[in-house]
Amino acid sequence: MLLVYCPYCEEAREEEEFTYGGEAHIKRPLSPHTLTDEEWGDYLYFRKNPRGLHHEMWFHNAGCRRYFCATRDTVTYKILETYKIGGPPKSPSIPAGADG
Amino acid sequence: MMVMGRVKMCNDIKTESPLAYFHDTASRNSSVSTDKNASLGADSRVVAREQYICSHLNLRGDAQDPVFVEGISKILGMSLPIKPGHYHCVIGENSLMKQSLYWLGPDEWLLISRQLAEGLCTNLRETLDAHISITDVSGGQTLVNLSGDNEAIQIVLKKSSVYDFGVWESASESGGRCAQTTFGKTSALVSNKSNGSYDLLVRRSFADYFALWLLDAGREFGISILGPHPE
Amino acid sequence: MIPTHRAQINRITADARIDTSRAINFFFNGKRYQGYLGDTLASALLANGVNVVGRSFKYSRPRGIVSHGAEEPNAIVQINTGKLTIPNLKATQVELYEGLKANSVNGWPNVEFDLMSIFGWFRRMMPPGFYYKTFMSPAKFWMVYERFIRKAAGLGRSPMQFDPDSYDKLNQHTDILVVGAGPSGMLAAREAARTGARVIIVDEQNEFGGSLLASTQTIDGIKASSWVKNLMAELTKNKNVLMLPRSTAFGFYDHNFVAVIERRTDHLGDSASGLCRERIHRVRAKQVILATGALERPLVFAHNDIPGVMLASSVSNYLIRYGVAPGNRLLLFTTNDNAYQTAIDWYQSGREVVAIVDSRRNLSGAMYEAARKLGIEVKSGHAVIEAEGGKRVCSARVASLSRQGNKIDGLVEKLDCDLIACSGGWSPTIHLSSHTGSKPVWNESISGFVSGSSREDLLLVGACNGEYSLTGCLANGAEIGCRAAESIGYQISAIETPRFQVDELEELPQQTIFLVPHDKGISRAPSSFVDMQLDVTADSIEIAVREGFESIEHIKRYTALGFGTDQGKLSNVNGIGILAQMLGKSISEIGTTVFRPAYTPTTFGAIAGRDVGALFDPERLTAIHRWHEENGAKFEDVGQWKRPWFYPRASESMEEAVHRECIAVRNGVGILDASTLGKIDIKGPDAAEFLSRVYTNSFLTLARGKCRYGVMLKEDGMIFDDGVCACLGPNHYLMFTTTGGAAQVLAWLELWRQTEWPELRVYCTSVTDHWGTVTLSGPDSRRVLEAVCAGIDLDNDSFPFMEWRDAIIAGVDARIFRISFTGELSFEINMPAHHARHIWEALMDSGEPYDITPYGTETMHVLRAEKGFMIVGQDTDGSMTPYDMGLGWVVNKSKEFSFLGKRSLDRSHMLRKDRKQFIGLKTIEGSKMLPEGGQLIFDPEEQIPMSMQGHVTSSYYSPSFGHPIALGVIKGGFSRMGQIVYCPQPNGEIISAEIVNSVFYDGDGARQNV
Amino acid sequence: MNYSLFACASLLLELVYGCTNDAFCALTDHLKMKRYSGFSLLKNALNYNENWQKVWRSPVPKEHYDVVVVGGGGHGLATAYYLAKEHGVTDIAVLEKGYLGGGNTGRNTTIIRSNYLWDEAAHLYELALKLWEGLSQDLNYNVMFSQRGVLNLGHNLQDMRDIERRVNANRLNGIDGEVVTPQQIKAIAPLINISPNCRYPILGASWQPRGGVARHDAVAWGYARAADAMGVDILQQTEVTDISIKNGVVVGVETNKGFIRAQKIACVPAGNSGVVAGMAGLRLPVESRPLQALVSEPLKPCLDTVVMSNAVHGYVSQSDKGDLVIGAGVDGYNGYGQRGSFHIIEHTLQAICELFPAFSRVRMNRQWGGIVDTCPDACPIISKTSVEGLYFNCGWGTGGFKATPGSGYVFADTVANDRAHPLAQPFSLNRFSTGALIDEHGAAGVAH
Repeated sequence: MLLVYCPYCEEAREEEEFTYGGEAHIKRPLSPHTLTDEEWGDYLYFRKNPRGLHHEMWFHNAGCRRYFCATRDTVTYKILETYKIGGPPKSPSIPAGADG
Repeated sequence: MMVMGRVKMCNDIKTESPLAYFHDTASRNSSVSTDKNASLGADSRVVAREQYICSHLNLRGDAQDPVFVEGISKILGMSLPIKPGHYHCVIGENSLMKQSLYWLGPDEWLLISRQLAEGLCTNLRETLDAHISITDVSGGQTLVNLSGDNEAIQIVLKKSSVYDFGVWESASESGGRCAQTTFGKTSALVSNKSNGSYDLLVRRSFADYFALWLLDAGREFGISILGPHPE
Repeated sequence: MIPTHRAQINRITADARIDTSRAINFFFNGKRYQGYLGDTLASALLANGVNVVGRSFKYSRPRGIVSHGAEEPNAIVQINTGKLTIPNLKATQVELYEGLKANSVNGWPNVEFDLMSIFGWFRRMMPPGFYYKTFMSPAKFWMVYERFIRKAAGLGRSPMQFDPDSYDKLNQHTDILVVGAGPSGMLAAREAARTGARVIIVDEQNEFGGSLLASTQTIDGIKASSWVKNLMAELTKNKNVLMLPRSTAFGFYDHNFVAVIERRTDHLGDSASGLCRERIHRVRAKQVILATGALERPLVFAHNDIPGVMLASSVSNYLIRYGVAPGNRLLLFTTNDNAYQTAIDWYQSGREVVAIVDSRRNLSGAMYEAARKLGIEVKSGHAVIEAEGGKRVCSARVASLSRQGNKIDGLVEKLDCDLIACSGGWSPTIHLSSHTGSKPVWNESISGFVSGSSREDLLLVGACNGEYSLTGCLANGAEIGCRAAESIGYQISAIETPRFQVDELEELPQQTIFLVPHDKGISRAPSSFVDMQLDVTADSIEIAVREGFESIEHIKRYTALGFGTDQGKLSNVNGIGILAQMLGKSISEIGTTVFRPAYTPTTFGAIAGRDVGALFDPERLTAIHRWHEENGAKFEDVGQWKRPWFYPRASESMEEAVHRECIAVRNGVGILDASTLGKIDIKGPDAAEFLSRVYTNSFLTLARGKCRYGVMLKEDGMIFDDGVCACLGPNHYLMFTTTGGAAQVLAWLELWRQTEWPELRVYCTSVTDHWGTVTLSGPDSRRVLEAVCAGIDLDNDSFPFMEWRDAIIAGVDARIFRISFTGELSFEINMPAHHARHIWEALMDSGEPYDITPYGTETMHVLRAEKGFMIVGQDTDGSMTPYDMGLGWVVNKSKEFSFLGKRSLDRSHMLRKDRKQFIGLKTIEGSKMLPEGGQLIFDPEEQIPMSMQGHVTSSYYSPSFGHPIALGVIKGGFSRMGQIVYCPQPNGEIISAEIVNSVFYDGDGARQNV
Repeated sequence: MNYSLFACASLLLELVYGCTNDAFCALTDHLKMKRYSGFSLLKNALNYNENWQKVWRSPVPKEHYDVVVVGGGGHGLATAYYLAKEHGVTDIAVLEKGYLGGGNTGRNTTIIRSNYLWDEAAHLYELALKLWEGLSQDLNYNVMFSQRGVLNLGHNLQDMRDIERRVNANRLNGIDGEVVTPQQIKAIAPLINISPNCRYPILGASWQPRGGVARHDAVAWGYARAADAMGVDILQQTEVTDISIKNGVVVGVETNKGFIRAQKIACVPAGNSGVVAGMAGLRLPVESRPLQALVSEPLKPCLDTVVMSNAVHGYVSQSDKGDLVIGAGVDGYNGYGQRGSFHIIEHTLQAICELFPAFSRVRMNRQWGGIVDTCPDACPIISKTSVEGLYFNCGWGTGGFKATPGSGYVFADTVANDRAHPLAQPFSLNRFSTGALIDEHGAAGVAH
């Protein structure tokens, strides 16, 4: 039962107000047609799914209706930080060059 | 003339508030205390009253853009609440001047006003030369004021919403706190008022569910759900 | 009138916490008894000398009350009858009320005389896991065996009727939650609240005080119970404190979320109507203080399950708290000093203490001396190795024990007694901290598991932290209360931490004994019960080990140890200890099983809360709903919406009504409430670019006043939603979505707008609820509209198909779209929803001369099927591309930006010729109707498994044609026009149909274009 | 009533049918273990149960195995068993980081059915169901497969279309099933509420009589015992920490007990598949999610079938012990914590109280969570990989338990022959680039 700090509402809110938005910092390829089927499939379906720190998106569905990012430990479920879209996380293991 | 939330206006144009159907149904079912004349005495520790149909405008714009921020305050005579979870309001000299402006998101606000939506929209659109969006959503939502015994109200809110209203400072004449959060299995914009009551804003299609929920949550306090006050 | 069965023979009128002036009548197994206000069912039964309260699960052995709380394994009862019945309550937790009816859950014909107990003789044929080893032959006979086995299963009976009670929930937010209102919990709460912190303190019992309720001690010179009263008064006065008795914290979830259940009416009996029965407090706390105390550990010896063997602390509890002496001649069997108090309490109540049997040698110390001073015999270095008796203990076999406590090294003597109180030490109640994933750690010095570190913000205090002295608990409670408040930012005053004067004797170290030896060895001795509820014996653990099960999880699962409704509160540690002993390992090496919520069983209805019945899920209603109801509509659930399905007149069947409605639209005029369609207002300089990225077709060229049909794909290329989008003005669009897709589409648009393309200047706002939508459809629709519409010309030249206009309808500002889902001349009218019924009624009035006919979703579906229009989710299933659906014309691949899903359309599987494609189907035998969901094959002679080629997605009787039509998808369908497919039916019949174009009606679209 | 009665009954029946060792040993010839039967119980009872054999050995790991199976859950143990039984490969180690069956095998709601929509999935699950039907005898271990039938309820018109479509497809695939009316549902499960006035009334259901439930732990133990008897080394508390690969070929696995060389490595690590794949430098299209379940206190029999509802999100059966076994939905977020959020449990019990209002006063005894590895199309991956000698069987999501024998069977075949078993072909990894996904969300849904 997570308590999530919404960086837009600037408050910790209950999990029921949010929906999970999947892995963060996945950049949509700029020229999809230059990609092989494998590369495109990788973008579509393959996720890091780490056991540990995970950068992920959350949508404040019942609140400000904003997407934002969280760095969460997938084992302890502790949320180290949440940050606005476009902002880089403070915590480690960000993909190089990712900007949201 | 007001008929249980359904207002007959000039030209015989029927206007129905989102809770009109609920009031209609309830008035046929005497077990539910919703009549506005029902005693608000010992039995009703909480009263929910739907507000008169107002103009509801959804405003979008860039809070960093002075054209937008200053433009809004000039036109509306009140400043844009930039701080998350706050609303501003003006009482005005007459009821037509009464309006409130709620923070909904970092680029989104809700204006509730007694002025006609159309005029307001045009005025805002024409005055603000910026990337903004002003959308009339008056038909899609309704405001319900929850008043009465504070302890009872707090319990009704705790039953209904996961939000912690206990951390709010009291509201003043010029504004207070607001939060969009869950309400039963739907959502609501909840705000506190200077008289200790709370305003709940719900979507039209969920209004009946909302009323049923409220009735159930407030049953132990003998809740009354009333139609709009004729002004 | 049933006579009161027995007097309260075991009631002593000491200074107990019961109200002897208020007698309460109750029934147990059909017999009438009397107890007092303040009694639990268990204390009242003991007062009345009821020995056997149940029969064991596996061997049908008679069982009595062992404990006085949540840990009780034996006294499981069914309360009430009929729709108010509650299965599986523990008698130790049931408060007595007038007229209470309780029954044992096992035993036939009754618990006193259970015929089934003769099968207990065969217990050796039922070692752990015996069912895995048999019932396998003859093959296929398991179902027969199982039928009998199931008959033996279960404890109580499920209610068979609707639950008349209601339940609710409160979302509580607090600074500090204190679980347990014993001495340390109450002090922690007081100290925390003094700092100004918000505090909630909960306790599962009916009154606060915990162990002090059964204590003869004094604190600061006043009686423990008075001390509790004073503290209660102080807490009650503090507005920051919420006190919840009869409230169990049953689960500790992530981020300091604790679920608490408050029992509000059960103790009131029938007089309780009006209140909700139970209430769940969903508590989010910044700090949680666990002051949950400790549970006494029983000793495992032969026939330790005979009624009359009880926990020492429970004997004291019944004596002091309830004024009940559950026997006459007490034998105390202990491994520690603490339990001596029970013998002293018993002695002081004036009953006989046969002896104290203490496993330890060379006794000394204050407790020992105190007992000796009273003249109580203490047999040091001895153990009760076997209890004797049938339905009640009559004697104990006592023998001298080796120093380690694992062997008998002397003669066995027999001591007559009718009550054996035993104590093997204490186990801290760390269940809640364990819920957070914290691994319990074995603490040798207290011989119990304590909580390991937890990722949650929680503090343990008092006995659940291994602090057993009252002085220590009080000091600990006060200190932790302050510390908790300080940790979340409250200032603690400089006042020195309180000190307490307690009359308490020092205790010496205990001995740890998990399994008391017997002169015969485990496998041949009478059974020693570890888990009484599930009849797990010490020898069954030995057998499991012999068979190679060594992990404690395996032992638990193989023997069922700890799987009962008590969750092994009394048995887990002994089981672990016995396993360690058998494997020659340390307790730490064995570890524990994981405790799971619920700490004690929790009512389904309470967890469900208020979201049942009418409130199970919101019913979304349109602004015209009332009219539909008044006019007899039947409704269909579409997502959360209630949509009019059809409007039967008088005695019409559904078929007749739909037929009439269809004909009316085709030949005259019909009216549909389409308000449920999703509507999204899209505005901004980049709105057209944004739309072109999310739709398959381009919107850059759409001029003001015009509408365009669009299809939206997920990134995998599959159809996600469709609808019309209109250009309202410069940089301003209105998007229609399907009824079911509205919320997802908006979230989808926001996802891309906010996360991937923040540079696009565009805003999306839901206006679904703002606009009511009424569709007029049919050749007469223009005439109907004309009568009430002002401001615009409605003729086809001024207002052609796929355009929209502002207009005034019946005096109300509205927007009219010329779009059609029926294929007929149609006007889709949007108006602010508070005027929707006004306009609907105005149109009904102006349509009267044309016999305007309201139609529902069924008719809409028939008419659109005649036109070959797909419905997303019915004709598509998440595996269909726009090409598969014959919508290639909506896909603009030359757009500069690679729209969402475009790349996926080029993957190899998408290019296959044998993809399923959307086609029409016409049955060969004209009147035959294909069933929706029917599978289609090419070769009706084929053996099963058949090669399925596709299936029927939509099928209707078409009133326009006078025969059924169907839509479906079929492999390579576009190139199979005219071919015959077969649809085999469950009854063996095979319906054959011809593959035809999906558009049956008005192929060139002339009728909608007039 | 009481268990002893049935021990005796069993003994009698086995006597009557003459089902002694001789009669059935043909079935278990390949197993060099002492057979279990009513007689064995009697014989051991007379010896105070002092002579029971170990169910499996606790061997010292060898330096090398032909096949190392990573993951000692039901699927991994079944893979080892069928490798030995069907392919004669017995030089196998099954590595389990905790204890056998300690993952999802022991945490699920034990529902077994094969009424999947798409041919590919239906054939695979039907193979599994056929194997279930003879599994107790095959393993000489009673897995208590109880074919009490499975109802999948429909609550709206589209549900019913989907049910018709699925049942028709099942029928033509040779899988039993029919569409039943609310009245028929009521006859099968009398406590169910078929009132048309519910928020989402029950309009009908699919009914698969051959479906049912089994005893989850017994599956792991039965496979382990039988595999062990054929020489498979079962290594518990042995955690794989790395996979060693040289020139694109597997070399072996690093474990907390030392390095173990292997010709082939067959990975069946369920919720941890992403982590194990990472050791081989592979990525998988799986996400690990918490999946929760709960049981009530034991009740006298009141529900003799399995009831599932995707639309109101809940499913329930009653175990032989009397517990109502209830499954919840998958939590919204990724997680390896074997626990989920409370509101999921609340929602599930709302659904159960809607379907069975009488259960409202029944109490939840225990709730827990597992970690399921979910694929985008709710179908598993049974595949060779780009690394020679490395195979993956994962992504079962919520559907793993029921597939156990089938999964082990086709995966063993795939590993033994180094090519996909025909039934495994559609479940290869390359479907995520070709787009040939098998979208079973409808049949898998939240339901298991």
